[in-house]
Amino acid sequence: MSAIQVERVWKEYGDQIVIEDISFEIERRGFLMLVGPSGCGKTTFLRMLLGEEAPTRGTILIDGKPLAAEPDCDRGVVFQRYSVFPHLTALGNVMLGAELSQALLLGKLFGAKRRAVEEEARALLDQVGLAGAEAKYPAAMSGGMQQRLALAQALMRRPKILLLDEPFGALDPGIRADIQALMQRLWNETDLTVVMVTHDLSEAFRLGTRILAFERSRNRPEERERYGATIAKDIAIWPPRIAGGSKRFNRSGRDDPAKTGASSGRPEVQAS
Amino acid sequence: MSAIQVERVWKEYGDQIVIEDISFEIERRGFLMLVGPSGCGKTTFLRMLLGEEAPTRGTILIDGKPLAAEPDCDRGVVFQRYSVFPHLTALGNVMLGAELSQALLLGKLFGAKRRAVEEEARALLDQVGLAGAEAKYPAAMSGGMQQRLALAQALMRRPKILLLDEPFGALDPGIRADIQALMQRLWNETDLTVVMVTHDLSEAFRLGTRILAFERSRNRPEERERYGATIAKDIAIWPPRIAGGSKRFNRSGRDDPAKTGASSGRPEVQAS
Amino acid sequence: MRLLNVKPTRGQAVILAALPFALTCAAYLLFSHLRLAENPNDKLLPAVGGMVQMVTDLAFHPDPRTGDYTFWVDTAASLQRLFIALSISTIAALVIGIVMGLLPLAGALLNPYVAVISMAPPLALLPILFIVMGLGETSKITLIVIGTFPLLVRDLALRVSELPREQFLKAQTLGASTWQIALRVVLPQMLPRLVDALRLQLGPAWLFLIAAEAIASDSGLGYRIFLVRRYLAMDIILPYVAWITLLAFLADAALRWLQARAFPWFAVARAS
Amino acid sequence: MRLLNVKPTRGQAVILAALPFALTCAAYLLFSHLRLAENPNDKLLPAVGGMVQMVTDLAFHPDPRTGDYTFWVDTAASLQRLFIALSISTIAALVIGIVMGLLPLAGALLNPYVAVISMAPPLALLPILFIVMGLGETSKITLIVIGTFPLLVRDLALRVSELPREQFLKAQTLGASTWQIALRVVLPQMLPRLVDALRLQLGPAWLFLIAAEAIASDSGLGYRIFLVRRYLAMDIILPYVAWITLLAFLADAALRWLQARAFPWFAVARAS
Amino acid sequence: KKSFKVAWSIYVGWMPWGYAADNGIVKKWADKYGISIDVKQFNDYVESINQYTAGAYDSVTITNMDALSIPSAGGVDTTAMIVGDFSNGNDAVILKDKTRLADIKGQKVNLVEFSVSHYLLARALESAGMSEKDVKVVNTSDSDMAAAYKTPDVTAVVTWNPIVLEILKSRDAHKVFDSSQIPGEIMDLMAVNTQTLKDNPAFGKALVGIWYDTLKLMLSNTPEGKAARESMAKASGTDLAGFEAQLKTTRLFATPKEAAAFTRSKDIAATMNHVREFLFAKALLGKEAKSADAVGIELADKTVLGDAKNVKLRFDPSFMLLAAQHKL
Ligand SMILES: Nc1ncnc2c1ncn2[C@@H]1O[C@H](COP(=O)(O)OP(=O)(O)OP(=O)(O)O)[C@@H](O)[C@H]1O
Ligand SMILES: Nc1ncnc2c1ncn2[C@@H]1O[C@H](COP(=O)(O)OP(=O)(O)OP(=O)(O)O)[C@@H](O)[C@H]1O
Ligand SMILES: [Mg+2]
Ligand SMILES: [Mg+2]
Repeated sequence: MSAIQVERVWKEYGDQIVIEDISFEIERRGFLMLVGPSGCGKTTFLRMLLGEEAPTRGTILIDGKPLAAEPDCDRGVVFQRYSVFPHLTALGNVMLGAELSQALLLGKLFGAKRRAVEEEARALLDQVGLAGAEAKYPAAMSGGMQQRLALAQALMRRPKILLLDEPFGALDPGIRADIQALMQRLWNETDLTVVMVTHDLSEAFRLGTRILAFERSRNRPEERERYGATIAKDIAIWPPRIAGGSKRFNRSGRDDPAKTGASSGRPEVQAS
Repeated sequence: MSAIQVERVWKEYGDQIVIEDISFEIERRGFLMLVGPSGCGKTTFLRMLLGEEAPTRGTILIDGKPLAAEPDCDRGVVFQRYSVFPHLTALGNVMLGAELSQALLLGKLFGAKRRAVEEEARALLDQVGLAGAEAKYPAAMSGGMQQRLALAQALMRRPKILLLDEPFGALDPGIRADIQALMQRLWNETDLTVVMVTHDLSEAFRLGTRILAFERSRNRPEERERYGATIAKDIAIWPPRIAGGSKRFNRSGRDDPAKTGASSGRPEVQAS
Repeated sequence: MRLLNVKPTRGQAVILAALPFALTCAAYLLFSHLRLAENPNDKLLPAVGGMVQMVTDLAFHPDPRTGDYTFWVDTAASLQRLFIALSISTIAALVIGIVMGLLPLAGALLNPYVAVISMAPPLALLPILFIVMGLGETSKITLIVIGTFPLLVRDLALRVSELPREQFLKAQTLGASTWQIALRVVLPQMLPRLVDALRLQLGPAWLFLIAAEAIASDSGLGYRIFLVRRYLAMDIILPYVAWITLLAFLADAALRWLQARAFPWFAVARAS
Repeated sequence: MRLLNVKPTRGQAVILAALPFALTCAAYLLFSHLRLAENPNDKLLPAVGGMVQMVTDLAFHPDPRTGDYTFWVDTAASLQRLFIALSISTIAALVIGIVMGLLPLAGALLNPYVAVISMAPPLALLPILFIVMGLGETSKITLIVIGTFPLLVRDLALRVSELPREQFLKAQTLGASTWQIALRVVLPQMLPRLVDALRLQLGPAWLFLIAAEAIASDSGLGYRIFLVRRYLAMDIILPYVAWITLLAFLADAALRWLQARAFPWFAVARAS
Repeated sequence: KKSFKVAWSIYVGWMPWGYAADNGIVKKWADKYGISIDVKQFNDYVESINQYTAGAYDSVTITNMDALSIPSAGGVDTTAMIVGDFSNGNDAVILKDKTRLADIKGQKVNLVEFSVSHYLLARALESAGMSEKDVKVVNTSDSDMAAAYKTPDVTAVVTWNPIVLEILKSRDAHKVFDSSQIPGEIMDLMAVNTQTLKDNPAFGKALVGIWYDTLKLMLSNTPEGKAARESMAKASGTDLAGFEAQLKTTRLFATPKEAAAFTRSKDIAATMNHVREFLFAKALLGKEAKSADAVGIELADKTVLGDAKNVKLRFDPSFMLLAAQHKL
């Protein structure tokens, strides 16, 4: 069964049609790249997948079930900016997901429970190359470190689907390459279906299993409002890239006897 | 004679030595790229060239004369951000330099003088690919457009030296390539010596005539304060790149009979 | 659905917005009715009819003794004082704030003094004020100026110093003198911020106006309120308070409108 | 050198800062001397010796009637009122502001009402307040609360709605409920902003305190000033005004210190 | 009803109330009648009257004129139970650099509008054959009157003590008219809500008891008396000398007998007639008032001035008489 099925989805804001009759499916553990010119509705589409916006017409199914009407912990997300909480340290940011699920009233854990979660979060920070930066606040981190942190934070809740809106768009090229490698490794090692918006075609080809290009078929000013974006190209990467080619990623490291090996494949991290 | 001579320059902030005994010369119409790790003093060095900061020891000569103690219109500058004035339209931003030099009291021109300056500014905006955006405020422009505008604004005063501090660091790769091409063309067509700081080595090799790499020779924490950055590498690009290989650029277009040809070499501009 | 995702429709929003106003009115009517049932001459919560009657009398029937339309004479007197005082303090704050923010020498001279002075309670200084200024309009206007000026000037000096340093450097590379920078770079960017600061000071300005009019006056909204307080004429006080509230609200809305209208670039520049 | 590039040294800055204070003192001494030379009984600008004597009496000699140290009793009474009132209005503003800013329904219900209410002049409402609340501490505290709460709550609601939407979405993908978002995402980010808002309201709070104490009280700094005002006892009024200024200044400094201390992440997050 | 609230404001003729509250005299009398009395000090006289009028207090210190124009005109039936004193020079018209009342013509006069100062001015002008049209009245807060006088553009003020004494310290200040020229017309009362008094005569008795106990102590030539006066001086923000200077211009009725006799004198009718005419002319007797008769005033002999169906102010010497007869 497909992880995500999009069936004849339209999105309109008032009179303006942004997305026009889009249908496609994403298989489980796929890595879908959305590309297209600025303003064509990529972010809008991602927001529908997130549950922040509802389609005007059409349906979106996740694992065969209709999408929840609001964001939940099935779908993780990383934006270009503002994806981490400035008032929490790196460790606090990563722990937050677990704390919220285990402490319904206060959203904060204490004692043994907290220590368990903290250990898990430290391991995850280590996986994304942020070992040593646990006590830093996001404002004291470079853009690349913040995005690594955002990924770790999102993965803590073990989402089935990860939505990324130009997550590396604001990073310098060198740092960008590193974090792309990290992203690919995380996708390989976890049970994730990824949908990622990007402006950078080379990034799309480097990471994706499939590339969808959105485009407005008619783009004259007087038509712009009346016609939305459709899928202009649908490219499957060849040779097919398959997730989990390398060893499965295990976050807590507790039930994996070979845990020291798990992080050995980690590329050198450059904290900028 | 060299355009810029740097002689045994040191810069200290209190106890911290940032730049340690740097000497080199830049020939006229050179395109010097400064690279080096974050925090090694590239911006500090550029600020000394600008006249914002004075060296603690050593001298900097411009065309053989000591550098003025504060910024002036001999040296233009473009920063990564905040290089244009948000309260002026694109046209207003470009005209500003001329208005300031011609109207000492009000800094604003009226009537015929204004029309002459406006014409010049429009031509310059056209050269940097901003024709049509004259009435836009910077906030309504993309990052790439803002940096084009900043270049045009700086060139309006015909500086001898142009200082650039990671001017394209915040731009998307596609847009970056376009504006790099623009920069190269402007350097070819005007009588400019350029000093540019960048994080991006490929950019350095693509544009520069020479690359200086700053580095702290000793970088252990306890030494960091006591030793500043020196020149670790000094690479001349091979084969030598020479400015003005293509036709000379003429801003006002008034004293150049072949003015229509001047802009034909302009690459396609993508307004993001 | 999470409560924070529940958005009222347009119609619901209108109803919700009206609700607290309606409740306030209903509460007034109820308590007024109860008190009047007990003592028909009760002055504390007069019947609405009585208040309307009173306001009509004051607004549309000339005072038999002076021939003035009391309500409008009061309004005009108060608004005039407010307008003159706020004009003086805004203009003074603009000039001095720019000087303090732009020139390090002026900042060093005045910043600490203004910081201390702005903490002094103006009401307690009234006796001295009277003796220096006399009891006429001057002292009322001076009280408002003293009450609003220090905060305005502090705010503006802070805003000037928050302008990116890059702008001053850029202006200098365009050949600008200090005076030209103040005039063409700082002043136009301060005007919309001044509107913000002024909006914040409207409340205090009304307060000082009322306080000054309460002490010595022969017309004005504050004068009337304090005069009739002598015989607990709530049928005048309450409509006057409502009228002051309305005027303050309108002044605030007018300033917002002016800001959006006169400084189209500001809304976007501020948001980013 | 341009005036805006001239920076005072550390020592010069201290001298410059002291200058206006010294001038103020000198002016006082001069005018006081002139007036006293003309009329040794003049009360308006008493000699410094007299004021010191008076304050020493009030502060260090118990009042024969009550055995209290008037100066300290007044200070304690005023500070206590201020503290209780500001605690109430801050806590209430925090809770209601977060609810208004976070829940669209609450915002629709309360935003317009608070916007109008915050424009009402609290001083004009004093008579009603005293009648409803009685004349004890309650009414004085209520006046301060009424005077500061609407602006605090508006400010906070605005700040909550200025938080990037991304944060709320991210929190939801981490499984947070509305309550958890309020508690773990919004509240901690509002606390440092609350300090800013509170600092702005300190001035008005003092004003309302003095006004309330002037009407019905038997101790407090404002009470004393109004009591002796009938006798034009400037030898008490002036030291009291100076003391209030100092207290207000210290309170402001303490809040800034608290903010920097308790919310280390905020300074950087705010700057960016 | 067992607990009662009394509002008093800072004024020379009312300072005993504060002293009585601080020194257990109030408690002594309240305990005697098994009630509790809360005596509350106001800095702002008008506020104390407003509180009383709105029903928050059972009793208030007030002048005869304000009693008629504020609570009575506001429908609150009020009884003047203690006539404590009348102003005998405490209120004055002061001119700067001029020495005759007639010089006031054409000047701006700073005073608290609609207060007894305003009334005094009206009476002064009347005595000199002028009317309010001959001057221009500028409302000025009493607490700032002393400072206002120091400013050049203020040339005429009408005010009361201690401000009068303060202003007269200036060499250019001349008192051209004062309340001693209209003796007995500005009375300082302790007024009680008539209904409350009727239902709780014990409250009235306690108040009278407190008042004359305190007066006796304060006016005695003993060290205790001096200490009491010193304490009152301090509470009103001045020293003993200043306070005694104010007492000099206050005709304090030391005994209940004197006070009751004054209350029952025929002069009261004439005074109240002046007062109500003045208030009516200023439209202070209520919007609906068609004449000065609108609000009825019951005098000590039960005769009624004005509308007998709308009696809202009563002069009642009965409690003072009880005290005089030692029947408390
Ligand atoms: N809440 C909204 N209300 C009205 N119009 C909207 C809204 N959100 C988006 N739009 C419009 O929808 C269109 C698509 O916007 P969207 O942000 O999805 O584009 P995008 O493809 O993500 O562009 P970019 O590459 O610049 O991020 C734009 O024209 C935008 O103006
Ligand atoms: N005004 C200043 N006062 C004190 N120290 C300063 C000042 N300006 C810069 N420095 C210090 O000088 C060093 C060099 O800073 P600079 O900004 O020049 O580095 P950079 O090479 O431009 O780094 P980046 O690549 O991050 O822009 C840093 O350690 C910085 O802390
Ligand atoms: Mg987008
Ligand atoms: Mg730098």
